[in-house]
Amino acid sequence: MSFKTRRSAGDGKFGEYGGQYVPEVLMPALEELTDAYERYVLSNEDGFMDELRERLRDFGGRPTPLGRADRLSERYDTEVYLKREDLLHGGAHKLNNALGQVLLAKYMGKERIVAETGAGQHGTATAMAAAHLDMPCEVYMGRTDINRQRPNVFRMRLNGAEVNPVTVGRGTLKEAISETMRDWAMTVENTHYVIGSVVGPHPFPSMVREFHAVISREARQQFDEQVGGLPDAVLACAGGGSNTMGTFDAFLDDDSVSLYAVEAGGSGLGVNDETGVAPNSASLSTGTDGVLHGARTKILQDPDGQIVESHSVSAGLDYAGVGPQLAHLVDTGRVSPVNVDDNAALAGFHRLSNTEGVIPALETAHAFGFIEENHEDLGDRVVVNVSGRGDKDLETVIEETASHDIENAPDMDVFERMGGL
Amino acid sequence: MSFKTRRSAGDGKFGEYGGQYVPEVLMPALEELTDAYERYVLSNEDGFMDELRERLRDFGGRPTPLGRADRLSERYDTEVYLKREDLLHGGAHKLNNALGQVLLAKYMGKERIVAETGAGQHGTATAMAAAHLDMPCEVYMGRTDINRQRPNVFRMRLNGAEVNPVTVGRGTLKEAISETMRDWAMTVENTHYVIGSVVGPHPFPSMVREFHAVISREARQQFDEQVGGLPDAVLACAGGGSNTMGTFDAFLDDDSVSLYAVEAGGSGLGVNDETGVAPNSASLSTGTDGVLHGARTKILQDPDGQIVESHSVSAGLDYAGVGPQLAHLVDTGRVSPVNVDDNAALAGFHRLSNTEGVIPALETAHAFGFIEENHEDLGDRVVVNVSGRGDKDLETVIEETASHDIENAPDMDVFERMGGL
Amino acid sequence: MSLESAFGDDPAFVPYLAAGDPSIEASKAYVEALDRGGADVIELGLPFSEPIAEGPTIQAAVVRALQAGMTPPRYLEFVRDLNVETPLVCMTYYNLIYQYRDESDRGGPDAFVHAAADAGVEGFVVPDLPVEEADPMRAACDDAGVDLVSIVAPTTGDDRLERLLAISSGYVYVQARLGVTGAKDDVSGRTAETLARLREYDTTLPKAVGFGIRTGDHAERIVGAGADGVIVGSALVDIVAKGAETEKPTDAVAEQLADLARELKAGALQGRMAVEPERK
Amino acid sequence: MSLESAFGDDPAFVPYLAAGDPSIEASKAYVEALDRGGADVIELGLPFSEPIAEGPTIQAAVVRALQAGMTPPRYLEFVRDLNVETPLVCMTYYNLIYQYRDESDRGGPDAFVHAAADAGVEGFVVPDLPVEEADPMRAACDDAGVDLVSIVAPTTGDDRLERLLAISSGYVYVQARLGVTGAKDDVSGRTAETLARLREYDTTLPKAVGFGIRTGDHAERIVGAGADGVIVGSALVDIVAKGAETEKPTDAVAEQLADLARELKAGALQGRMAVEPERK
Ligand SMILES: Cc1ncc(COP(=O)(O)O)c(C=O)c1O
Ligand SMILES: Cc1ncc(COP(=O)(O)O)c(C=O)c1O
Repeated sequence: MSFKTRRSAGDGKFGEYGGQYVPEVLMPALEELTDAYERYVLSNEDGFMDELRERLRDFGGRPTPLGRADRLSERYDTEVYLKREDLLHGGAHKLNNALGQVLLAKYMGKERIVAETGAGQHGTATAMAAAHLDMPCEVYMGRTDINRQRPNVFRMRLNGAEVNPVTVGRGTLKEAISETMRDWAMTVENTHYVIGSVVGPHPFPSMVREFHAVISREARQQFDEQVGGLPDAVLACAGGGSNTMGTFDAFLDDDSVSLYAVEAGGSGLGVNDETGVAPNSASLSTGTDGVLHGARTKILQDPDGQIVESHSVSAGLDYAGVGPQLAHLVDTGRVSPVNVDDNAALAGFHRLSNTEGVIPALETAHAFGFIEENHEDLGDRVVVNVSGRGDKDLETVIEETASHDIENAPDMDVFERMGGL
Repeated sequence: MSFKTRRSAGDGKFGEYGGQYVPEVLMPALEELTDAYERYVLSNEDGFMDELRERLRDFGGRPTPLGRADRLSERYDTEVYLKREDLLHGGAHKLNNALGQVLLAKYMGKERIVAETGAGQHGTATAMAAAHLDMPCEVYMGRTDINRQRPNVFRMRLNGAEVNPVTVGRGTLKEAISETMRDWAMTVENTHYVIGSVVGPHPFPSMVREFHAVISREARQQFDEQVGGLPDAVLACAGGGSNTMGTFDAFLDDDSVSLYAVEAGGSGLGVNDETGVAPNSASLSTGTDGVLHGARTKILQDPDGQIVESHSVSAGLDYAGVGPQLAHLVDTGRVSPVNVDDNAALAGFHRLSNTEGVIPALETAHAFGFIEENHEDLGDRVVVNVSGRGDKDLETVIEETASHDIENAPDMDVFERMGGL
Repeated sequence: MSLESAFGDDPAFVPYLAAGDPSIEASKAYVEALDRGGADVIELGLPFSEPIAEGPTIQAAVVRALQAGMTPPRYLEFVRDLNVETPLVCMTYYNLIYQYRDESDRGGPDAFVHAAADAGVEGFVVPDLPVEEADPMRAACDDAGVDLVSIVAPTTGDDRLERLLAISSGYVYVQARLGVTGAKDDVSGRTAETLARLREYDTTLPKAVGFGIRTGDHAERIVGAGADGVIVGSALVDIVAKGAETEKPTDAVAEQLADLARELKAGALQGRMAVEPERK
Repeated sequence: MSLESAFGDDPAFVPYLAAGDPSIEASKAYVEALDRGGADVIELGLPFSEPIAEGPTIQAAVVRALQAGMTPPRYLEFVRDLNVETPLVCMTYYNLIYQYRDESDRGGPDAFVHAAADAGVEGFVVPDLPVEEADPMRAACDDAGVDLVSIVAPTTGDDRLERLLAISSGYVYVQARLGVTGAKDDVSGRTAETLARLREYDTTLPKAVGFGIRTGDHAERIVGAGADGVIVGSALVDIVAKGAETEKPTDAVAEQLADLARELKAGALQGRMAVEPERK
């Protein structure tokens, strides 16, 4: 099948992955959603896609640019191009999906939105979309993530959303998703759950990918117009995998283009048997086949099948699962799963900031950690998706840079002396 | 003269305003700059403007969208359109000028950049442009502004710029400009001073306006394409006046379009004789003819001619002067000077955030304070320039909202209990 | 004794506890107390780290049980060691079943279902396994001769209901209300509605209602609305939780559990008398 | 005595102080001390809130003077009250001149220049008034019969130099180095260069060098390079600042000022002897 023309939602399976492992109470809503996805999104019923495209342009700021990174290109002797999703309204690629889903909820006659958020980027994007489209919105966010992404908590509140802290477990994205599913199980009749990545039960992985596919459609065309032809490699960081799938989608059939999903290596690969914690979020690289949050996919689990706590310096990658389609693309060899650790990501953050004048999200920074070490293997022309901007991460960067001794960073003492942000 | 085709830098006078009131040591640099401005900017020598346009597109994210504010339009029974400069890279209109000037400095063979900053938006834009174009950069910023715009201080450092605190006087934009002029007087031979607004000696007011004119050129065309014809009114907040002039420029010859420059009314108009402080920054509304920072214009001064300290809740408007061309346009009646106070600006901030899903800069918020009170007088179709995003202002908003009891704001206690941002 | 036949003439009382909550030992005593309290079927939770269908009460129980070291192998041991007459249903999430490996390295539903059946489990409830994904589990249960209980929700439409009933065995778990498990203070109006709809289908499966039943009075009204049994989890788990918090002796907690069990059972009987007075 | 003739055969010593620093009274005593110390011309600053051409030392002096209540009207009074022989030059920024209103509500350069001339001022240095903007001021000075001193910077090219010399009167203020006022510890190489360039022009105007001169030795070398006078500000203001900080008696500070003045004056003379030994 060509990846470019879809008219059906399919069966929700990507090889062995995918599916709908959710409580019965949600199944009718998933059927309704699948139907709405096929009609409005895939068939543009009632001009849904026209309206979405217009709003993404006028409210979101699409198309986002593709620009050459002059100094990195020189540094690596490789043409490096940046796809600038950090310029999308809200500061990350997340709005593509959030606006799509909130608009879809409106077309479906829903009256309320719930969402989970990790880094807070999906939460802010959803809150913005909900404000824009006049929908009440509640966002579940883990306590740990609330602490490390405070500006985003505040932004959601400003946009009129309620932010519900989740205190279960480690209080990160995994727990927030579980908690949002619980809310949805209660409110499913009038509420739409705007899931934040290509994860969860069918039709979410397909639908979220479809909303983000605009990234690669634009990038592919921009590259051809501005540079000519196709890039040799395309890189995107992967947590749940929404920006990854969005960045890869239009290139999937282009066999000459290598696709790299860069995961968070955290402070080390593997699972610490003692603590039961994976000091990383590299489910594509180190996870195993299992069922989490409604889908079969690659997950971080112990031998019994208990989900382990993941870790990453970037809240948005800190998740024990990954989208089922991405897991499948890794199994078939189409996508290469790679990862870099926290320190390399921090160094990548500082490098992009001070050589290109683009302050990336810590999630995005992983891709720049990877290119630093591997540029010789990536061919002559590389596109990297800048999935978000780093404003939300300033506090974390100050702390982590000071405590980790990152070579290319500016002196952090100044800010510590100022008493932080 | 038509405002649309310029080939000469002119004489730097706008009626009685403008000129070059600077130390002799800087005059040769201004002559050189005027020459470079005419050649590169106005005559596109060596393809300067082509390169700038390309970089503004690929690095900056131009064009920025013009989008309808659905809920405000309903609220006011007036079609309200938002020109989204908040989506420009860096989060404000400032990059138009910063990138233009840093690129120009490069074409002129300069080796170093200095800039002043108030809100930190011009400083971050300049730091980003300098990183992007590989130019060393130092930014002067008042101590008060450093305290109220910390994220921006940090962003400048991340982009590799030095941030020099200015402790003279109240430590805001006025002092920062003076201090940057002093640096420039020392380093003028290899350094370009990237001034941050349409202020200062000729050719800065013309040149900075020219770099920002892209805002109104786009908006005028977008309005015509998306809505048809011309708007009845165009609004922009005014501090120094760069986004104002950029937003007005292409409409200057359209007599049917009313132009409103919205200043910061602070906590009250007029000058407090006891403290010698103007609790506002409304130089167009309340200032008088004088000479400040190299130009004759409307300024806030005491009867002797001493410049008084201005005040605004928004650092970027907190300035005792204003661009000479804008002062002239006010005198001729083409531009209406209006102002709203801190509280109305805060209410405007919250209103736009929770009804439209756009969190504006506190500077921008003034324009939304104005439209709330005056929408009935603005005609049927209004364009407001969203000059920047509010991420930099979160801390100030938390504090000010809690202490000022703004009706439409979310409960701030939550954040105070969290210990702020 | 098969599950279906555990639902006899009298309405069934089906309690739920998480195995290993708050410790393996205490948990054993609690399950046995329910047996004494008149349970007709016992749903015994095998704790999973992401219990998406559970409310705060059972989530907390799951956390306690995991901390007490409960794992799938230990669960099977636990079941084997139990001294109860009542048929046991294993309630867990699919990933634990899917990941299971037995000694001969056979894996997945097939391996787990057989191992559980060997240990004495007579049926399964898997809240995150809708009919669409249930085939492998259904096949394993058939092969092992145990039941796979389907959950019917208030949102389940007629088309789905048909498919659900077609694959369910043992009984049908009727979810009383929207949401997740958790003891509420009222009886949902939607329960009667779902039960009425179920009556229109030609099925012999008993209908046990769960989600939000906490008192004898609730049980009475649910049975009065036509249920064949009541499933009670959070209200019982609350007793376990309080016991764990206050470090109450296991015996005392067990006695409280048995007491509540008796109240619920009595309530259910009461309810049945209201609908079918002639039968007594 | 006109300004130009204040530059006699001997090199001139031109001190600067901010009027009103740190108080009106003390400031008066200090100016008079400089007179005693051999000043040939005194540049007396009228403090402006945005002194963009001044370094930190003089900025601080300006702040002190403003806090002491110095205003343009008081400045004129101050000048009138001074008991000095030396010709006075008013050094200030254009906005204060531009805003000035006299009793009959005449305003701007014309009013201020006349009022200042009445009070005894013989010339003006306005650092933010380049030749391009100087016409109104020039006209007012001509009308009042006082001088308008132009500043020549190291960056001033030949074309500008010509225009500058054409409108300057009294003397030419040769800015010794790039930057703002402030005492440095060296003598800029660019001073000699500028002086050499000036010699090629047909002008009778004395050339006084300022910016960074702090010792007799500096003064000697500057005059040795061909200057007709040395302008010294920050080095003197430093003494005033220290006096203000330590609350030293006005007399003691005044004496220190006079001492430094004598050292600088002596240095200048020394320098002249090096270039023109025959004249002594
Ligand atoms: C900027 C940014 N990039 C990437 C991600 C990871 O999400 P995904 O893997 O779904 O793209 C996030 C998630 O919060 C994010 O905020
Ligand atoms: C977002 C924003 N808007 C407006 C302004 C005011 O500047 P100007 O009046 O030059 O547009 C600033 C200045 O910092 C700003 O940051």
